[in-house]
Amino acid sequence: MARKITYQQAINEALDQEMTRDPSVIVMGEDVAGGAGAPGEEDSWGGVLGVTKGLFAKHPGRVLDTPISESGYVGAAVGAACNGLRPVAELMFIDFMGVCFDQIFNQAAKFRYMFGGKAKTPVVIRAMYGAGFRAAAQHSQCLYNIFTHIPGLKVVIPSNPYDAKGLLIQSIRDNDPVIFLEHKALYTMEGDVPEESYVVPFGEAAVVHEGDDVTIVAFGRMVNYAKDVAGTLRKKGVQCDVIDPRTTSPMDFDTILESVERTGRLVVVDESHPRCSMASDVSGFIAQEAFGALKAPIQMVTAPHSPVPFAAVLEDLYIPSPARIEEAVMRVKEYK
Amino acid sequence: MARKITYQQAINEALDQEMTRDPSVIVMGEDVAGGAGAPGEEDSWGGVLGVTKGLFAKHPGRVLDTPISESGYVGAAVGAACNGLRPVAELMFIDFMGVCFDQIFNQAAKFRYMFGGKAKTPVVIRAMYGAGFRAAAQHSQCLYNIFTHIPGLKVVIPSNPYDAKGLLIQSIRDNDPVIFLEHKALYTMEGDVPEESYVVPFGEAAVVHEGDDVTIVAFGRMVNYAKDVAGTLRKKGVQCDVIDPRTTSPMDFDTILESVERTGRLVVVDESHPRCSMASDVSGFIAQEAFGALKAPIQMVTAPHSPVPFAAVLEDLYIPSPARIEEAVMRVKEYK
Amino acid sequence: MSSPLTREGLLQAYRTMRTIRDFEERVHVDFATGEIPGFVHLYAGEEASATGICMHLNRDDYIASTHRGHGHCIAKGVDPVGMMAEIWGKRTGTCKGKGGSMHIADLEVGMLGANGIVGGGGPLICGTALASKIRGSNNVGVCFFGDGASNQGTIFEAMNLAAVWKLPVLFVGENNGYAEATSSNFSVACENIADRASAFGMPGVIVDGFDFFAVHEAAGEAIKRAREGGGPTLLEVKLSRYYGHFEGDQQTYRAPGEVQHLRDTKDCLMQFAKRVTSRGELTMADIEAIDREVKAMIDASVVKAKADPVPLPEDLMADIYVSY
Amino acid sequence: MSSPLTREGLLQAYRTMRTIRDFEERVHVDFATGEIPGFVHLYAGEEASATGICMHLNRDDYIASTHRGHGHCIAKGVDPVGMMAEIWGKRTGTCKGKGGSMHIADLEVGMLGANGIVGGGGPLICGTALASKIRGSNNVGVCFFGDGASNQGTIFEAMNLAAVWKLPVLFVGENNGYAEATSSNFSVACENIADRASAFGMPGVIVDGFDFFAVHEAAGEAIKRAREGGGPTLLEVKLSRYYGHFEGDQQTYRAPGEVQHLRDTKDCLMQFAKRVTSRGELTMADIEAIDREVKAMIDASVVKAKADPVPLPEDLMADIYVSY
Ligand SMILES: Cc1ncc(C[n+]2csc(CCOP(=O)(O)OP(=O)(O)O)c2C)c(N)n1
Ligand SMILES: Cc1ncc(C[n+]2csc(CCOP(=O)(O)OP(=O)(O)O)c2C)c(N)n1
Ligand SMILES: [Mg+2]
Ligand SMILES: [Mg+2]
Repeated sequence: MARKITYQQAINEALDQEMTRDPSVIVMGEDVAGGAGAPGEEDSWGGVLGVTKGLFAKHPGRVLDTPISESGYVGAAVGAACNGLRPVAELMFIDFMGVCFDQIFNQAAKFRYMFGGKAKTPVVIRAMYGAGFRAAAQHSQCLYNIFTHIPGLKVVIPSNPYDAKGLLIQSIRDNDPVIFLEHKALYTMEGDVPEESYVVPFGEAAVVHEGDDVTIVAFGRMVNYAKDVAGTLRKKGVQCDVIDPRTTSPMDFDTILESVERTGRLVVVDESHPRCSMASDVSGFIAQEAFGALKAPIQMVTAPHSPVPFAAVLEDLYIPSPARIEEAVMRVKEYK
Repeated sequence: MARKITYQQAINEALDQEMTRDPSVIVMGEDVAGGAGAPGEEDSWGGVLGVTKGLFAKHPGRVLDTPISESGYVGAAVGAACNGLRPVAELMFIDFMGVCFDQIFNQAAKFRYMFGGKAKTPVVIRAMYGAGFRAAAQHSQCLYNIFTHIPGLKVVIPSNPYDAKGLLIQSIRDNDPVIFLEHKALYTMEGDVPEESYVVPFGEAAVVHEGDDVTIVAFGRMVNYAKDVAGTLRKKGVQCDVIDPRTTSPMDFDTILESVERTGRLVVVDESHPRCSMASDVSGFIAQEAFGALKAPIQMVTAPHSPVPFAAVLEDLYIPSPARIEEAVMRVKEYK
Repeated sequence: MSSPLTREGLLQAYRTMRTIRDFEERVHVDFATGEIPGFVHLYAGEEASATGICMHLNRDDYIASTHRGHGHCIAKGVDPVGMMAEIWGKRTGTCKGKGGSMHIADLEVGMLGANGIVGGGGPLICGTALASKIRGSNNVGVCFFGDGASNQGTIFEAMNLAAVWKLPVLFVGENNGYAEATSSNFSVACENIADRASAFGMPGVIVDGFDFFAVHEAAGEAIKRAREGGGPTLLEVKLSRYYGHFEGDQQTYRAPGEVQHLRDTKDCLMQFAKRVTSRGELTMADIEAIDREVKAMIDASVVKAKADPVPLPEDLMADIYVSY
Repeated sequence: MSSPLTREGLLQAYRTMRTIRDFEERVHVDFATGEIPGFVHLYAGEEASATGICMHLNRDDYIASTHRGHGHCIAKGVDPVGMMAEIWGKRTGTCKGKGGSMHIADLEVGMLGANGIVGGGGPLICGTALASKIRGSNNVGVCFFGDGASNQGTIFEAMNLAAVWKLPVLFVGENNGYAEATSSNFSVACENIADRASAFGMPGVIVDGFDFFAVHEAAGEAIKRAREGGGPTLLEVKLSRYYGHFEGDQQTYRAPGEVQHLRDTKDCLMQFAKRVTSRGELTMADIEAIDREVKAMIDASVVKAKADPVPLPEDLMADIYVSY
């Protein structure tokens, strides 16, 4: 367990190991095979940020470049899943869901139900999400709340390399459609990742920091911010549980409930816009299910109700900061 | 004010009056002009349920049939709005947003911000939503929470004919992109509607029933259910505020806050699936902003986390019922 | 033109077309009484298309269908008795009453679903065909879509993708002249849907959809080519629907007498019967036997559907996920 | 072939192409130092396309652009000084620093935006053209898109819609051979993008994108036809980008020497200068004067962009809505 690799390498390794283990796993997307038909080097790109690099040569015929036709190839992945494959389709940036959402939410997500339980649609849709790259309004969104809303989908948001590998392997083996979201700012994050194959089960939150004063629930990249804040606050005498749900659908509400029943204080940290977000989802749930335990108002720390701005100074204001998380924790801690 | 017309007629009248008043208003969508190129009667259809019927003859050249290309014509409406028109595009069923969402959430919604305040995009996208027609999983969804999440969009959900007319006129005159959602089960609802033109402003909730015991916030068709329940409960000695936000973006949180501060008890009724819904949005907000006033757990009454089933017996179970609303109100009322 | 069909094949073709016709006529009648819920789009008049094409398919070949899917289902081998129960919203239905007319699917016989989303099937069928190709089988996929759907981005993308990946797919543009009330003369910017094939480097073929034999032959060639690795084809079938867009449609957008004229002069069942009897390939007795048999089966399916149980409350939350 | 351009026109054409080139070369240099944030896609090499086309447009004509939008912006009249500030993320930028390279827009000069979504501009331009048509003006809309984008459903739908509505639109498929690392030989299932025109009942024209005069002439005809009510045209411009897909791209997918060869033999600025000087239409002195002038302007734009203020905190929540 001593080997350190990056989040990006962990994802590549998960794909590689599953493709090796199971010939029904295929990978498709724009440039994931490195750029089909081009005259230069083979496997030149490996997806836009190189995440799939090397798979093309190792798994001939099973890593497929596509035209820029997201409805076409995401839908093809869904259809292939109905016919015995386990496709992993890469939708580069989750922001592009708007050109192919139908194939995800009306087709893949609903087949099993509409067809009376007779369909099985084991498709994984991988995409980057999140702000911090100065990539502006159309390449920086979270949008996981939208997928979480849709019955029939599962939604996975790993916050570190270990989870990225284990959750991706689980996603591929899972028999339901999975939206697998990778925070672009985490690709270079290093962490301990076993070389062998393993799964992280869905619907099991990780408690990444423990304490009895305040519960912090955070998602994706925000888990790391929350953990840092909890570390700082520990020194100041404030003890936080930091819960990383890891999957938002299914969602491990039990772990959150158990923690809030102990702490009575909740902060939810979500990089999304605030309205109908995961922040409101968790807050609403707790306000219904753990009201008796609550000793302070729930605090939601989110991005604002604005598109993601381009300029660095604005984007840095946009993203929930450790300072804002700390402030929210102190606010609920000190509430009488 | 004595004239009674239906919700459907109110919408038609709003379109007609605005088209008469302002030549820059146009209407486009599938069959909204009655079926272009067909050999039979002109203006045969007026949209799939006849809502736009009659506009074609009254406003020559400004009611346009389209091919089945939702990205194409919804995007065209957005582009036309940037070039001086006020288009009203009909997206038949909101369930079809999956084939054209990009033009709505990445284009229309973000232009003004991305372009540094230099764009104005006065486009209205009308669509039917909601369950109850035995129309099954792909023609019965709500999805308004998805649009509410997106900064740059406004979202309107009229619950009665009066609001339908006034809110649609406001939507057309509004200078931002508006998603205008019509519950298909309300089209035949009758109500008092003034003949003259008027607007219902955005971001102003209507309190449709008053009482100091419990606050009920409901959306769209559910407002009518909640009002009925409040009427029944009044006779049983339980007094409810019933709040119809009318627009979910902007959202009149102040009226809800004021009410909950008085009642201390909140039920939110939302026909959507539960996760990241309007129900959780309102609940989360109140758990943050009115914690001190709350005397009971918030109760969310929603549809389940399942696609909309076809069979009548299942669909009737799926839709939040007056009985479930009443039960929730009694639960928070009796909470000690 | 000589028919490559055996007597068995001819009987099967007629039986399938007759089953579709009677199924649809019966749904039409029962819908009018208010007993059938939801949106129902009938395939009557278009039987030769689904039948002529699906006769070339095996169980492991897939089709993707449309909102007007009953005919495709029956031609691909979905049990009409289960379909009738589904349309009536019964627990014994093909989809346990949870899908309804617009979502009948039976993956066991390679029927990937009617579809409530116009154009939804194009991408999906590329996927089943891709799976067949990767597995090295010679199975094919057939995507049915309408003239209206031919303007949907998903259909264009699917045609390009199928060509780029050289997938064994047959795209079948069923041009019945209307998308709801809108004419295909208006909505399709080129003369024929088949003209679009060249935009995707594939053959485009036009065929008379009232003529079973013409459809059967053209589809046979294209499907053979697909099975042999020759890639996709776009087949435009010109035909007509006999009923409204959906049940309840008054059809005032159509020319007076338009449908009656087609029924009288071009009906696919009539033409088929005339041809096979005049050539002595089948007898009137053969035809009438099938007519009787099918009628009895459809009648029985309705009796059963009416009597069948509705779904149970626990079905509401069943089969959303394989596991959750 | 005689040029219909006046001396003023030729000077303007060269100045525009030179401005685009220098702008892009300078962004390339400054990006490498790490000072420019975000994703930047350069148009260098493709200048003749934007320039030859936009010279036919007025302020009230619209263009819709792509992620590779700087050239289209400059050719349509967006101020390069504001653009440079935008790319540097400054408050003085065309979009107040909130859009960046992928979202530069200036509706006042008919520039409807670069676009971070491939194919996003197709539907939009149908809308501006529809508005022009409904108002009874003779303004047109031009949609630029790449070979990769030509496979996107939105572009197909837009072409059909423009044809069905007979809109004054020019679709410009800038085929530079690659979509990111993927070759257009792979992704476009037919031979040429222009071959797709017939699927939408419109003329399709192919033109050499290194030759300003060829582009100018072909675009002129199509735009004239559009203004006169003749409907849309699809113009394919064959060209090449000199830099990577975005800045940072190592371009190992390209053939060695591919770009250098094009720069040496086909460069649009070089060809233009050679032609106009050899014909005596302009002198080398004219050319050099423009080169100096443009260089000074671009240098100054960078000096200014560096010195300009960044956005203020209150800008974060400004201009989301007109009113809320
Ligand atoms: C994406 C989408 N847009 C619109 C509709 C509504 N709709 C259902 S069927 C139909 C017409 C389809 O016409 P066509 O493709 O010609 O098939 P036909 O009904 O003639 O068989 C329309 C517009 C839909 N279901 N899905
Ligand atoms: C909908 C969508 N899909 C994918 C991308 C990622 N992407 C950005 S540019 C590009 C390639 C575009 O190629 P082409 O249209 O040929 O334009 P070029 O870059 O060659 O100018 C891709 C795939 C995107 N921005 N939007
Ligand atoms: Mg049709
Ligand atoms: Mg290109």
